[in-house]
Amino acid sequence: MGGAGSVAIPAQSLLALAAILFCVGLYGALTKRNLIIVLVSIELMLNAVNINLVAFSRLGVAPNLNGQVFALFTITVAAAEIAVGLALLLAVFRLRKTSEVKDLDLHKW
Amino acid sequence: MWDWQNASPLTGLNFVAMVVGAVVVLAIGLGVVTYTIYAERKVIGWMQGRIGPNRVGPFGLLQSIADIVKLLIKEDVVPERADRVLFLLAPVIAFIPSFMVLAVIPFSARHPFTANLAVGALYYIALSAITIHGVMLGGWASNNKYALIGGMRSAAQMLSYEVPLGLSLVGVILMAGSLNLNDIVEAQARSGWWYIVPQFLGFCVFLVAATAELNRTPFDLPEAESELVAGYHVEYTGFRFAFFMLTEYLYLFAMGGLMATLFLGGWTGPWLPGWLWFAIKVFAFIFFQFWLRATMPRIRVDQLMSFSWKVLLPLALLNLVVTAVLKAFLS
Amino acid sequence: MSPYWNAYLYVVLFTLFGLLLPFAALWIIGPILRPNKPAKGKLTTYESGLEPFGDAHVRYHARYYLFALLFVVFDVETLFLYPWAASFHQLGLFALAEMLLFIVMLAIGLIYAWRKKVLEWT
Amino acid sequence: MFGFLKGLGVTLSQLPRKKVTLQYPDVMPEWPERFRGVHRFIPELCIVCNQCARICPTSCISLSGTRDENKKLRIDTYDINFDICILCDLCTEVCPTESILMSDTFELASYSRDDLYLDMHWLYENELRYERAHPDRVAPAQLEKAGEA
Amino acid sequence: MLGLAWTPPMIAFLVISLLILVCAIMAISFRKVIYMALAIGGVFLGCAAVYILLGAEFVGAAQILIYAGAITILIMFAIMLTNHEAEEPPAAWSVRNIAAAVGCVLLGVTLYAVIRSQSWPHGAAGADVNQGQSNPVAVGLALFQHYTVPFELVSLLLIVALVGAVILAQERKEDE
Amino acid sequence: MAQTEETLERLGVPADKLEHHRLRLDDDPDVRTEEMLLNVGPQHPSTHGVFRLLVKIRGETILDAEPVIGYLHRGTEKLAEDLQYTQIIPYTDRLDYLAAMLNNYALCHTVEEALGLEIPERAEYLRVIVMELQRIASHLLFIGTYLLDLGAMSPFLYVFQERERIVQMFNKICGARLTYNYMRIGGVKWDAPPGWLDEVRAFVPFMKERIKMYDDLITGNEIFLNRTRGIGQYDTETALKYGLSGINLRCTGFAWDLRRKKPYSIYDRFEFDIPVGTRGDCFDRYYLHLLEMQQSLRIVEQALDQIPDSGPVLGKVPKLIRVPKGEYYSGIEGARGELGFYIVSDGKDKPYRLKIRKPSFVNLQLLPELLRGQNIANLIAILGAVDIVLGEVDA
Repeated sequence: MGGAGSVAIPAQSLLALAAILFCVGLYGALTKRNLIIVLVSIELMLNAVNINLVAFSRLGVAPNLNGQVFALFTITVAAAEIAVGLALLLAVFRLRKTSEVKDLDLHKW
Repeated sequence: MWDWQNASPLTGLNFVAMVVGAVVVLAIGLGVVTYTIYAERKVIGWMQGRIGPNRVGPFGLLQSIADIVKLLIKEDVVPERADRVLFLLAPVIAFIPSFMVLAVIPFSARHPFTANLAVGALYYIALSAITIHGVMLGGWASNNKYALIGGMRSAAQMLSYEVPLGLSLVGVILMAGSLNLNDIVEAQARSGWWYIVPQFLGFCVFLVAATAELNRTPFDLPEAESELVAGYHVEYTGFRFAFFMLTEYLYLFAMGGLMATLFLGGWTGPWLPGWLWFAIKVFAFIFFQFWLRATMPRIRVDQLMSFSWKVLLPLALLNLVVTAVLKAFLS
Repeated sequence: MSPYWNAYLYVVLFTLFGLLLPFAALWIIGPILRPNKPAKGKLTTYESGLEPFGDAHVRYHARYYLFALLFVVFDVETLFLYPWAASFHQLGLFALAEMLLFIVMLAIGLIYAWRKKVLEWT
Repeated sequence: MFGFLKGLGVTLSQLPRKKVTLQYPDVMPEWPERFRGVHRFIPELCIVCNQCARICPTSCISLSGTRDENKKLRIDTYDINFDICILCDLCTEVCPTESILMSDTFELASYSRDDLYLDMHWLYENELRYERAHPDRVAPAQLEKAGEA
Repeated sequence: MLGLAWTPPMIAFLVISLLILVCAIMAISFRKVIYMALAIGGVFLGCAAVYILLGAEFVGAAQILIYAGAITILIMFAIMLTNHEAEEPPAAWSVRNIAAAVGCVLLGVTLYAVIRSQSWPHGAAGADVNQGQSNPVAVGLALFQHYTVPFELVSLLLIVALVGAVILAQERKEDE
Repeated sequence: MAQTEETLERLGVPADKLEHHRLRLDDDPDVRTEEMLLNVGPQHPSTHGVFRLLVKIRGETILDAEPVIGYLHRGTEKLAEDLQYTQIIPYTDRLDYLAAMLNNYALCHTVEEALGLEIPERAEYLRVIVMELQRIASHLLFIGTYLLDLGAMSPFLYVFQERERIVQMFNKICGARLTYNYMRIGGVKWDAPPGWLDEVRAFVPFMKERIKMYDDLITGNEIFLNRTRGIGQYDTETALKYGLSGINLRCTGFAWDLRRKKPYSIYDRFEFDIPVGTRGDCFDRYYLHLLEMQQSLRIVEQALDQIPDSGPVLGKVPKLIRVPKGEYYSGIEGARGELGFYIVSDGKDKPYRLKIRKPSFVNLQLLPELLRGQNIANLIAILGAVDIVLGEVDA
């Protein structure tokens, strides 16, 4: 019951997965026009980071739980981030009737 | 070969046992749902001076099966204005977690039917939240006003009651010192009392939150037929509708199992075999739900929401704090 | 291989069956058994017996979002409470104080939401 | 505070009570003597006075008769359109010879409106059926007259 | 593939990675925003599976609870409260988009090169990160013994997020 | 502003809709939630028949409501102009089909008043007994359907048990279960069959027990209280302004009961109270139904004690009833309020014009006012408590 024992997954594969996920997220965050999707893309990047954290907690030089605890904190921060981000979006949508990034790039509303 | 839980490495026979276990749980789940619906109609009928289903088979025992067959051969209508993909997918999204949660319910002492997860209780809470997506998307994809309001309300309600439900478990976890449902049962057996006694407040919160989470009377707002006609599944026909129903009743079974495990000592009990004790406890929960349904009017949506946040959540927190303080100072 | 894997393999089996059942019933067996006779009337949306008018996809009140928001916040709280409760017997009084502080903070959040009438439906 | 517990007690106490369901097609309901079902008609008694057709609020009765050799009116046709009959019982109330009466037939559903157009023969058949079913309810006067005819 | 050991965990990992990547690509290539939200749910679930595969049960369950449950719901509510039918326009080959794509591909290639060039530790065989406890208990111990301050900061963060989001999202009474 | 239009265009909002959108934006630049028109009915489980309520909502607040009626219109008033007075009686059965005896009586009573007929004693008592039983049956059904609207299904099935007994008694006395056609001008059609009065006498204690059961089951239930207390409240002034009557008026505390205030038939011989509410909310309306059933039982008991053992049940009435030229109105306390028939006669055997004061129709007029500004969740609770019968509203 005490955990998975040794894991036969090479760290490279995990890191590669995380890297690809991160790049996909980054592309989305840079190009998408809907604010919700931009936020979602950022979540993708955060998840990529989390994969690395958990991977190193298991596959690091000295395996310990720090990585998992950090992943937990990341999840928490992500939850707070998206909650406020979407609340901002709602507030903006109310004023501007749009959820597109392009329409929100004015300094003065 | 049946004891695959501690088999290491896993042999082919163990794996077969595992598959058999899963199939058996699936069959039990479907059977329980079929006869829960039958029992519901019978019990509520009796409470209302009626005799309930009695035409198909002896005592109407085949009624639910006839209904399933009927639903299976019904035309599958997808409304023109609906979002086709989501409309088709929503019942599946709702159904899968309802079946998956059964994996961690300990049905009896030694058997190949339970995954011994260290995060058992959290697994249940986490997965049951996914069903909300199915309900919400089903309502949204129908592109129907009643369905959309029903779906949104349903989601808001399930979200609101998920929190007290999750918090009411914390008291039990505190006492048992584990998230593993098997450990919780054993801890109850060791301590000599069912947790319903020391955790009575938590039990009450759990019972109310579970009823709301299951969308059952008096919290059956999402499908309030007198207001929203049928809520989120207004546009669903045939077997797609059946899957929403199946989801609800599977959760009824699973929630009964969870309650029995956490508060009523699971499969433990004198004289009778473990699985029978478990079945009795689950049925007591299910019967209580029927009884409520025969008695209660429906609570109003705003009262429903404030009840969760203003009454249940503080109560759950109070229960948690009291349990923790007592535990800290008594041990 | 360890019991850990066995338990999760079992969960995977449940996932597969959970997928298999609806797909088999809805996409394989279903089309064979059920008739398909679409008609204009059948395909319209239900609207109390009238022709549907207007779009159902209008925006709703933000209170739904606020409930979801509260849910997220308290879900995170629950998440931290679980390992705390499970390991409490090994932690001692300091952990109790930690958690009390944590709960008090969130209770303040709840009271704030209460005062701001987020918990009111109307 | 816990008023709903009383309600729970009420529903539970109803659980073992005797059930009131009537197994309808298997067990037929018991109709009282005055029950107003589909009409029955005794042609021998009819004097073709046309009062039933006149009192009928929905004008669903139509009848015709001819004078026989004794200058007595004899009924030829007697039709009730059950599409519009509201079973108000006014026709039997005005009938001077009790030739049009109500029976206990109440199952009127049919697939076609044509089936709801009941003629004299159907109504007489209904009378015979009613007599067989309720030998005790036939009025002596009626028997007498029927015997004469 | 390239000398990989075809152990069951590895196969599971490959399947899960495939799921994650397909869902991630779908999440940024669908046109309807609500489909994107659904696809991102798939990514979250896949990540949870990876964590569980790595023995981090509790983080996996947390991922399902918070990401797949709460956050996805939040996103869906946000969609339903703004523009239901919001759609992304088909990818236009503007300079900006091309630049972003090239940049991302370059970043990916660089990262991959770095990953390949290093030799990574494989974790001490037989090391038990949970120290004989079950995973949630071990996480609890680590969290409440070593990360007390961050933990309390989490509550602060949550309350700030709550207050901020309530202020932003709440509709003013005069609108009613 | 220009930017918003552009956005709308990009979103594919058609030009005509654009106008609509802009209008709203200009009107109320801060509006957050779109308005929506919601149809409740004609095919909706809670409208008690084919009734359509068009509701304009913003979020979940009802801005306005418009009842659309007439789906069950059968033209009773017009039909009556071509019917003899006796022939109209079966049509009145179909107005408020839950209280057909009272409708029967209201018509007969008006014609009798016009003719100045003497009604035999026994007939009067029989009329009172069936009318009060009918009132109980009707109130029972209100309780059942109202609780069904509120989501409790058992009361609906319980009320049918008592109602069945009443209906069976009616079946025995007049041969029909719903459309009785029992009253005649100048009396009633049938005398009570042997044993019928004993049956009624046995029914009274049974019904008292059941009323207590409803009280236990419903009145104390917190959920029910929360859904009905203070909901759909109005005061006496509003009620009178809208011409409400019956329980809809009495719930505001105004003791107005025609059986007492303008005694007809033999109601002056009985002792009974007029229960009134205090707040004029949905709960009061529900509770008054319960209390009125008790009062009806009291009347039935007294009538059973006083009824003469035998005697004619139909007075001396001319074969062809001709109402003298003139205008006649008389109202009785129906199950839902003042039920009145207004007859204009030109001296022929058919009315020149028949106008029915339908309490449901009048009570319905208050509905939009009650609903405005309410939460949509209260809609059903309010609609149910107004207690309309569509057969009567549409006539």
